[in-house]
Amino acid sequence: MNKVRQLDDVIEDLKDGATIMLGGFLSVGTPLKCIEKIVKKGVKDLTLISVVNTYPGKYDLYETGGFDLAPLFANNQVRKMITAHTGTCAEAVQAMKEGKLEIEFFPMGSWIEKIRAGGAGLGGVLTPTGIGTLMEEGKKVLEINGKRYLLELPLRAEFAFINGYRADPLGNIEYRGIGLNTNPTIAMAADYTVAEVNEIVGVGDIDPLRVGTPSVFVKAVVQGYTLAERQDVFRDMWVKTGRIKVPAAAE
Amino acid sequence: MNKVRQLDDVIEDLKDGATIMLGGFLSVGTPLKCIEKIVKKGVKDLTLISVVNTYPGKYDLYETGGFDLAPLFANNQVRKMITAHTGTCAEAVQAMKEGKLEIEFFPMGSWIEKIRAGGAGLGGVLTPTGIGTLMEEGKKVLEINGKRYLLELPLRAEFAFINGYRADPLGNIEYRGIGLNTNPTIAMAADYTVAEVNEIVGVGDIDPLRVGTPSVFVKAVVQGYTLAERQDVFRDMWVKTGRIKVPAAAE
Amino acid sequence: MEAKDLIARRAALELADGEIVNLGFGMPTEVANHVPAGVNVVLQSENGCLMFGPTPVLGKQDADIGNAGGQPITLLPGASIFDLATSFCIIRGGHVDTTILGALEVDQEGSIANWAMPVAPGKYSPGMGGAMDLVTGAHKVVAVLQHNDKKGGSKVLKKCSLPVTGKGVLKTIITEKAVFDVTPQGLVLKEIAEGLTPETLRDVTDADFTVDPGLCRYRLPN
Amino acid sequence: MEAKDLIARRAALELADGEIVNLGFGMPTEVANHVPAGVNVVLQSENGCLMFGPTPVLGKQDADIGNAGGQPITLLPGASIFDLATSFCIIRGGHVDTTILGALEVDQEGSIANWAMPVAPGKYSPGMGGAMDLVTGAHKVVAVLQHNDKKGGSKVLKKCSLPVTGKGVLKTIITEKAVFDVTPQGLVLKEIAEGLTPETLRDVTDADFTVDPGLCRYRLPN
Repeated sequence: MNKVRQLDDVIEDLKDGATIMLGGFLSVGTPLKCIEKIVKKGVKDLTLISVVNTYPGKYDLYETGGFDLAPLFANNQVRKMITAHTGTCAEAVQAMKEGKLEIEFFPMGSWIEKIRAGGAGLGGVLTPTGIGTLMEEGKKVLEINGKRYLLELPLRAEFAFINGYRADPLGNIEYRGIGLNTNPTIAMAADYTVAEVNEIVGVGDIDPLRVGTPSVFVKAVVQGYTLAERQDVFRDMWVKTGRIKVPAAAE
Repeated sequence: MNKVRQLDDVIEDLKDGATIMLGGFLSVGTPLKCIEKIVKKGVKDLTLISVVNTYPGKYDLYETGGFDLAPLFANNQVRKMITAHTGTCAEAVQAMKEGKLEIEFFPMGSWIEKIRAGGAGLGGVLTPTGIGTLMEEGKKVLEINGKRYLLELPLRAEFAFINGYRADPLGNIEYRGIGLNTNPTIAMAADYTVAEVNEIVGVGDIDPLRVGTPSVFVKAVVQGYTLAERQDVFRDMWVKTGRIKVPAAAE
Repeated sequence: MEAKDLIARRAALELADGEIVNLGFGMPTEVANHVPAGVNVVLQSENGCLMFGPTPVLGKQDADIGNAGGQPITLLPGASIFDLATSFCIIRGGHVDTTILGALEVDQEGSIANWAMPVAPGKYSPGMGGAMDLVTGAHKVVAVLQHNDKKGGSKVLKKCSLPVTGKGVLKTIITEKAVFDVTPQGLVLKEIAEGLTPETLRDVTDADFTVDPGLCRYRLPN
Repeated sequence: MEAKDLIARRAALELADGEIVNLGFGMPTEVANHVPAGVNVVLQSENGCLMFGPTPVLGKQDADIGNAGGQPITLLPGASIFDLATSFCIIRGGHVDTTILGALEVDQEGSIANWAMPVAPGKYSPGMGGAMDLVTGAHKVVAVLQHNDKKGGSKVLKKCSLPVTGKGVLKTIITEKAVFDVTPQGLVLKEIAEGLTPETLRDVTDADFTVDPGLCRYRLPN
């Protein structure tokens, strides 16, 4: 079974109104090519599930302008976002104000457990996080041995777009560095999981213990930026957004 | 902070009536040296939490006789076991019959989620597994969107004994092969987690992404069999218990 | 051919190319040896791997590579290793296509009993291992068992007498005498062994069943 | 010295050798630069690592090594990387010793508000990120904030006016004017800045507080 597909073909299947999950955390471990194509296709009314919003800094990577998640909001493609944080995206905050965008917040640890539960076939998890806060609203509270917990229900999506380092054609995914973050959990919780990777290698080239997401969770493998290209993008982005100082002698 | 300790000193702290978790699955990934010392110390009335019982075959590794978990039952050291399967241990089944041993069964997927919840600070998880069976007895059943789930509560222990491949003195643990199994989950869910490893290496010698259990979960690192010694034990054990055929020419 | 061998061979026909498959211990383990050519399935071992291969020859075993029965195994190219929690995310999460499980009893409601034999009042052995999760999560659950016990009693029952592993979870029941589909209307006899008729089968079967219009001879792989 | 700088320096004294520490963004991030010599703490970044080090110099950055603020970071020897689910097992599971969090408001019941500013009726930004889990799971929660807003209003309140991140979760409150312990009996003033007395502090503080018998001058690391 060869799961390698052309990204254009995959995005063709994505329709207005879809619920999608995106792996990554402020662009680290984020499937940038997938997002670029979703932006270019212009699909609307998305429910977007991402742990945080866009990278906090202006950078122009996509030909549409912008970087990371920001263009999805600039283009009004998102109707609802399910996240732990949206403050990095001025476009999203503006859309909230105008009533064009609904944001549903979950504490980060609850957010990831909801998705894990969705992938794991669990009916929900009980968490002490959020007790005594607005998070209690509309949720079941259970008391166990005198301690109160919120019931957080599972979360799934039609599509998950994850980012990895290497993939084989069977769909085994190896991760790299802190790019791991939300990707292995999200990979489990969608009807159709698409893995964007730096490199597609042969079956057997990934050490079984280095497989972070087993093939069973992945439906399509697409070629993303090569590692060298991705390093160039991030170097340029971090320098231009002031995150890495260029030594005076080099300016 | 140097967490490397002598195994004898660690086991000194283990008292009658303790609740302990053991990593591993039918001897693969099992902390054999730790068990040997627990057997020799003869500590009694243990509550033992292990995903399954002993390796299904007679083999004499410990000087006390026996292999894997069997001697703990042969010596009547266990008062209660919390597991998914005990059929491999004739000594345990006999002790059950005689009323000396209580066994609490959980489906394997629920067993591991209970321990994960214990380590993760969750109040419990809802699982469809066991609905319509004896597993419902004494448990809360919740109906969510028309589907029934069992509430499984968290499980923790005073001591966890896990098995790894390599450790650094900070307590970072790298696993090897399918020896992974229950170890990383168990490592999170005890007050005092002891990691038995094949090799103790320097700080920085383990690739950060190869760390299967971060140092934060581990209190003590002890030297187990070296990898070469462990390979010899398993080769001998699998041959003597008939799991690997010795070619006719070699007999 | 022995009953167990017949059953393992017949069960192999339940597997389709590309499926993720979890085989229980005993007879189900044998099924892997009879999968027809051209059908490639991905085998899961619930202790933490996908795509395992045959038992290694002496010298190729590894102390850290064993299956959920404590046996040394090999890993095929494309294999993956994961912890037990992830393994049961695969199972409970609905990512296993087919599981084949041995049974002590099955019944016409599609229930299966395979974990609890009484050893003392209210006490059972051996335990369910991963079976309760498998019957909950796998898309297709196939039970394999000998049709009758040593005294001739039917193990295909109106209602399981032992504690069940799962209620109404079976899709297919395979014995050496027959293959039944489990439907909302009850058991439907799909295949029958040489030398038996639906009538003579009823004599050795406690469960009620109807006969499929397309009833055929017990099939075996070539 | 600027208020923010004072606060970051004072907060560094809250960290003990060997602790697992999670620092929030803004002022708390600065705390790492002021940890006294001989105190070695293990820093967690909640997006998935332990033992990270300083920002890399140009050429040493890596596209896959960033912190929860999107900044490039380095990893120290002994670092570990894990997925977000594991990262919050560490946090919620009680494995973080101390967290230092910026606050919009704190109150005398030990509550902290730092996630929700109204952008429209019933709508808030920026979101709690990992803060609600941190205040739930960390053994010691320290809030850092400027004592007063730009108009001089107290941010150390009788009762938070904004939606809280956690109710009664604070152990210590550090402003540029004072350090309070949160006790079951309310706030206890432990340290006070140069030029202030408990009486003049009350003039700029909405919250009630008692004065510790051992009240001392606002401390800073050497």
